[in-house]
Amino acid sequence: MASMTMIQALNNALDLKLTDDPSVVAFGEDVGYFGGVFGVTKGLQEKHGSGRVYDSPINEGAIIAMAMGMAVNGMRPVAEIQFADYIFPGFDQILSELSRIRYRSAGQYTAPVTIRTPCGGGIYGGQTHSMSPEAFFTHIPGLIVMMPSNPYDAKGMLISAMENDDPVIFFEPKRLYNGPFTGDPHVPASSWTKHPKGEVPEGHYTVPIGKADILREGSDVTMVGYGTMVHVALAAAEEAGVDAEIIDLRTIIPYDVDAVTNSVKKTGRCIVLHEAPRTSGFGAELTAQIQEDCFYSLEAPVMRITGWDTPYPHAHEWSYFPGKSRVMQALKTMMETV
Amino acid sequence: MASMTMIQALNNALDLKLTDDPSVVAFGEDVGYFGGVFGVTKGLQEKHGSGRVYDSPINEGAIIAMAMGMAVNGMRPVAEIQFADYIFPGFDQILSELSRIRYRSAGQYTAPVTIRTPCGGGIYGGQTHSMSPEAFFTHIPGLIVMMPSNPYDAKGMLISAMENDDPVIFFEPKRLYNGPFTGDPHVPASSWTKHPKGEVPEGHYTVPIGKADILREGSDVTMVGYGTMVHVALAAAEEAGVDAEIIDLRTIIPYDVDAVTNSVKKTGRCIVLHEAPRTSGFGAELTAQIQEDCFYSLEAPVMRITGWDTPYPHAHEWSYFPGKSRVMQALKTMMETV
Amino acid sequence: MASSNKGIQVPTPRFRPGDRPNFDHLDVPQAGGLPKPAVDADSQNLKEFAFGLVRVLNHNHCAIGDWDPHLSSGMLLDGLKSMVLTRAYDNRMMKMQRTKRLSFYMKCLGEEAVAIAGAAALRDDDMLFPSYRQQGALIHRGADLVDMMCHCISNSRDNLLGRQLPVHYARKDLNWFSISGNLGTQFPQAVGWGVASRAKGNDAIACSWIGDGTSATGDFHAACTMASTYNAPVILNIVNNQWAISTHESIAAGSAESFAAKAIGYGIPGIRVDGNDFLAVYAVTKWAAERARAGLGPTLIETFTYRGEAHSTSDDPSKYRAQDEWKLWPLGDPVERLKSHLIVNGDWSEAEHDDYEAQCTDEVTKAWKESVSYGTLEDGPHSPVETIFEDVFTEQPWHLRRQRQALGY
Amino acid sequence: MASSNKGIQVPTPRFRPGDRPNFDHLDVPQAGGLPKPAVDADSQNLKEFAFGLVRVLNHNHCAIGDWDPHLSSGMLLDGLKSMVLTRAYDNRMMKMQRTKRLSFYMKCLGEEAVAIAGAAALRDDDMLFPSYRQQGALIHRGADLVDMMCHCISNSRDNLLGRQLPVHYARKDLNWFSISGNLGTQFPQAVGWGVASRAKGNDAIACSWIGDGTSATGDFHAACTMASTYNAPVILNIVNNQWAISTHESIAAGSAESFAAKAIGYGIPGIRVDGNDFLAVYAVTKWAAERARAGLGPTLIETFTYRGEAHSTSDDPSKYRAQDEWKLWPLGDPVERLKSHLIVNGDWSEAEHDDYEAQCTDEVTKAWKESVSYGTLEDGPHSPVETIFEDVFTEQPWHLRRQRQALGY
Ligand SMILES: Cc1ncc(C[n+]2csc(CCOP(=O)(O)OP(=O)(O)O)c2C)c(N)n1
Ligand SMILES: Cc1ncc(C[n+]2csc(CCOP(=O)(O)OP(=O)(O)O)c2C)c(N)n1
Ligand SMILES: [Mg+2]
Ligand SMILES: [Mg+2]
Repeated sequence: MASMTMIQALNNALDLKLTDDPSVVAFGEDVGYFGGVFGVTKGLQEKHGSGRVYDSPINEGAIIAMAMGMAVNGMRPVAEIQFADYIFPGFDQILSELSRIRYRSAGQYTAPVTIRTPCGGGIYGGQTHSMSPEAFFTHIPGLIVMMPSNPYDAKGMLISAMENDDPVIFFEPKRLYNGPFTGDPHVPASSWTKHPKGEVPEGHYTVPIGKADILREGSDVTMVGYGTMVHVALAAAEEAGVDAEIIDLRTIIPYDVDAVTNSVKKTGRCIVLHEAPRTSGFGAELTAQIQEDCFYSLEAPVMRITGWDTPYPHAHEWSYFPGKSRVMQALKTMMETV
Repeated sequence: MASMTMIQALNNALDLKLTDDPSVVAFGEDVGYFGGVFGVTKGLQEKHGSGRVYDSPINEGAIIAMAMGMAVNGMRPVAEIQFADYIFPGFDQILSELSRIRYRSAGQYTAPVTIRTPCGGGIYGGQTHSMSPEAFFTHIPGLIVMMPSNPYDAKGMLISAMENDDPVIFFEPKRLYNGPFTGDPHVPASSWTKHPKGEVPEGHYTVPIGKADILREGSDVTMVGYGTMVHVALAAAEEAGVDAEIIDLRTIIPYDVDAVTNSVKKTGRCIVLHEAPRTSGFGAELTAQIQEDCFYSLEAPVMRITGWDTPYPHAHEWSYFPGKSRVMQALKTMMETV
Repeated sequence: MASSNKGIQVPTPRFRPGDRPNFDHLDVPQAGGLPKPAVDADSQNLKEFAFGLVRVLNHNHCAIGDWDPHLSSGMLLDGLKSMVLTRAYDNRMMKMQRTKRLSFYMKCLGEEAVAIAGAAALRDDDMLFPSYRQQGALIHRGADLVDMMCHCISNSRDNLLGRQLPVHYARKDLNWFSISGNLGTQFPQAVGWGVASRAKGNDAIACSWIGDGTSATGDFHAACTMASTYNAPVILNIVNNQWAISTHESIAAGSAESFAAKAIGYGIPGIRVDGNDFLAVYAVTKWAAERARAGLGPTLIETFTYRGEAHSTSDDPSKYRAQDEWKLWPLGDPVERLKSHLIVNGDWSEAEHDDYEAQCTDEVTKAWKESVSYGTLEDGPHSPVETIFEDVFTEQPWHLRRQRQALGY
Repeated sequence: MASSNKGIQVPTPRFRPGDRPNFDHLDVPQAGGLPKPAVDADSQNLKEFAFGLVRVLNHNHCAIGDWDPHLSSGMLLDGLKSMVLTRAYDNRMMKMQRTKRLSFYMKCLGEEAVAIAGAAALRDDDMLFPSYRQQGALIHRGADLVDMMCHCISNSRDNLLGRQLPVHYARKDLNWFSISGNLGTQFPQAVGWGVASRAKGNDAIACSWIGDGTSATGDFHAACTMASTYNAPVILNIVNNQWAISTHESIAAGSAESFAAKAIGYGIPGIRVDGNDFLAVYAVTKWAAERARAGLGPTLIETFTYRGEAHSTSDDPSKYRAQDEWKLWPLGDPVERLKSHLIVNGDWSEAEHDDYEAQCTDEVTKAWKESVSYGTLEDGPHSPVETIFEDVFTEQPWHLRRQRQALGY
């Protein structure tokens, strides 16, 4: 065991697989010598060579198409998209090609590609360095979509992604790279050193795809989220003194429906949380499914705490981010609903 | 008044605006001399000249970027994307640019662009000529998203779209181009001639953005949909003998929440319908909002009737399409739920 | 380019319905006019090839010049036979589509040499990333016609389980990639495949084809950029058949002198070749393949040809182009040209050709009969319905299981 | 290109941290060596310009050759002053970012001539579609420094209401488009703007800039294709400053001889120009502008320059490139070169220059003081919070109204 930031944990996962499996390569913009703008691939080119870890031209569609072509030829590429906001020039290659190649070839061709990309706000990145676009990918049949919330999961999930035979879109909440974050920018930043999930085994392990983590058991209300928002939920429930059951989905597609359903049936109340805009965000899907599966247990409507339906504004970032006070207010409303 | 197919009605709307407004141009792949692969722009180049109605190279991103640049310079371009399945090479220009230009420039620049594109299955188009990708666009702040279900609306809505100052994604259900369709491929195709909404005024009129059409009043259950699915819903309710209230949203974003809420509060039951895959489809958003706004009126969970979470298969198109029998079965289950 | 100062300028084709086509403006150089560079020539010194036109067969049907690949009569005959068979296959399938036995079809009339000479110049383990108009290469690689037909009619033996539109073949056993309905996407994928091949220490290369219209896509630029950056072993073909559905090639070309000229901007060789000249296409492909295999990087080839028929069964070309264009096309018919060459060489005769054509028609008819015995799109049997939920993921997740059950399976 | 047969090949820069840069391999032609073609020259005859380097200022700081634009000393001084002011502005803003007064900043050190000479050669009603490194053009067009700063610190006077990251200026009053954080997207938009200008019968043209790295994007190909097809009045600049964050230009270039060479594939003029030579950039831009204005279509210009500083405040270039690269850069410093030219001409002196630099520092300091009096990012005041819900649509729909109310406004 070692104490690692999420960056180090991800780096470690990549290092491990690059060492283990000659078919793994990692590439993307500034991924090689520099080690990525957030340092996730730092030192890997030096260790594994420029034929394994390297820079790519600035063309996200090309990056994804290259990865797919390599995967079809037996490799397991891990492509980095520098910011999730910049994944859209590659959207067609993901939607029309990567997600469908197994299907349309009836299993003759498969594309075990992992696309890593930092997402989310909280670093004053403005509208083009803050998006959480996971919902788009959840509407594309054939993609696994994941988002870890801590170093331990990040490493285990990334290894699972790289070993899986389906394409994976792997979102990394950049605000969590260097420490947990409860959604209040005025509280001094904390570090992963003091967090139990900052303890990361050095060897190979996996966190299974499709399995949620119940971060806190509780009986008053179920809170379902992933990424940064689970930290916000934990802090808000704590501060509000609500006995919430908090579920970190980890895998968004296919998500752990049993964990969610069992919990909501138990608590009778549910709040879903994400940073992405509300309309047609993944919270809509969760809500729709929960009201279908748990209708007779629900004591109040499922509530969505999300980003607003606007671009992510720069100066008013903290009015956009669904932070602790908004979650606490929601908890209050939710618990008062009878 | 004249009897028009949806193709003729759309053509007529374009013709009218090209005549009225010198800032209107229409372009896209095969849009010029040929008049579009479905004939929506037929005759318009001959009438208005190749400087107003013309072909573009095959690059959907370029088409949208061009339209945006022209719009920023005071024009009102109408771009055709040949099939909605091919809109994704332009997704970045839509999401990162078109939808945000007003916002990010604080209103200095606006982009009154209309993007027309045929969507939906039912013509054995296989997985790349059958998609209904509207949900993706509903998750992008700043876009108006519309889908007509008949010639009368098609013309009035397209004129509204072209006269609106915000960018509009205008989906045309290709299966309805030449006649209404109730979802049963074995019933002989019917034509718009016999349909009341096939009667289209020849002059200028608009169907307002954001206003739903209640196609049928009823008290047993609310059925909410748009495009082809409203015809399926009508036929299914009829055949099942259920007194359904059927709402054609017409505008998907921003949709007519009052029409939906009032109806569901009245009926206590709701089925939402779309042809797109279920997971994170627009039905999820509708369901989430309905359970929030109408929780205490609901007698059963909101039900979603949708396409499956797979690519649109070619041979099994009619097992994929959420046709009349599936809707009738849903109505039965819904009405039996107490 | 002369121009007025107002209004949007849009290139127009010279001929539209009602016009009498005349291709005198086309500068068709003599066969044998261009030298053949060394396989390891520096791309900087190859620019002339992007503006010329490599041709081997002359007006007298003789092979001349540096680019003559000196193929054995056996190889030439194999090529001719594949072309004739492809044409017979196309004709049959088109006819069957007209009687609604398949939902859609696309012919390659006039472009047979592009795909077949290309495939003939490659090794069987070279990976092909085709568009929808290279069925000739699939036939040349030995695909069984019954298998091809079963795919096209989505019957119980369709190896794609009825999931794909007709003609979107996928054949891993023949190193033939899955054809996409989305134009151009396979071009940068081919580059990735090629790079992986080298990464693994293999010398198999990738070869892809797109149309003139498709050269405008972003994926074209993605492919050329990546191929140049990573010195990928790949052959990138632009099949310039003059039309993209109803859109003339000038819409994609703009004021460019050729499509091959785009190679110059990427620092890779760009070669324009007479696409109706089997020998020329073979020779240029072979040169590019040797170069790629030797680790010397990608080549962009423009095959200059003409789309003899409709774009697909969904359009009627008489609505947008002059009627006799193909007949007047100065580069002729690739089948006739190779046939004449073989006859001139004494290796073939009109009678043998007629016989062979008849044989192909029979073969195709027989294959059709067998194919429909396994089902048709209209009447089935198809693949089992529940297969629509398979292969979305390696394992079927809960939501797809629920959906399958909702459908009753 | 020599190459081994195994493994993925990736171009590498010549120098990395620890290396001593030596640019002897760069072929820097003499100033005045290239002729100046007529404005209506056929692009087919302009290919040499894509591989050459237009230079006007020689080693003795004199303007020579056909391309000398013969600018008045007043115009040259205006250009110099804009460059010096831009540098002072950049230095101040960088320093302020280091003390966290703004969240982010990007300098243009060493590239001032690219944007400023470009803007100087255009008319004020020509529309600029810049990337984030052309602030010099905004200053040259007369933007008030206080306004620029207010945007960068997202205060109550930020004309973008705090919505955009610093340096993403949008100024309709100055015909300056809204800068996007997404690389390259503005390139094809500029083409659309230009086409619309002609459609309306105007002769204002569009001018856009992207970086060497950004030339790899699909939008680059979109822009060039559309510009060629519709003969658009647009100037498309690739600012080759050798680096894209940590990525050397060779990753985007691959084996291409120049970025300007890409023009050839589109049949448009491609001109490579010494980007640190104010006169050369001016002359080439002017030539392209006259051509575009006359209805003769687009030009692709590669401005060959060097990024003197970090990519942005988020990176440290000493981590990925050799320390003295900029100092050893053979094309020098654009400010020094224009300054020396003016001094040689007798229109300027070291003392005047020093005075002017001091004056700029003062001006910038004063502007800063005034700007922060309207608020800062950290402490406000900012735009009213409820503005985050405005301008998403022309009218606020119900869902945004509800969200605004949920936030308490
Ligand atoms: C991304 C995308 N846009 C549009 C289409 C519709 N489409 C299918 S074929 C075609 C024309 C292609 O022309 P070209 O590339 O010249 O190929 P050819 O058919 O001549 O072989 C078009 C526009 C598509 N399939 N994919
Ligand atoms: C589509 C997209 N991909 C990636 C990025 C991240 N990014 C910002 S600047 C940059 C490098 C750009 O380099 P270049 O085009 O050479 O411009 P320069 O910074 O040198 O002026 C990158 C990769 C982005 N902003 N947009
Ligand atoms: Mg073509
Ligand atoms: Mg650069």
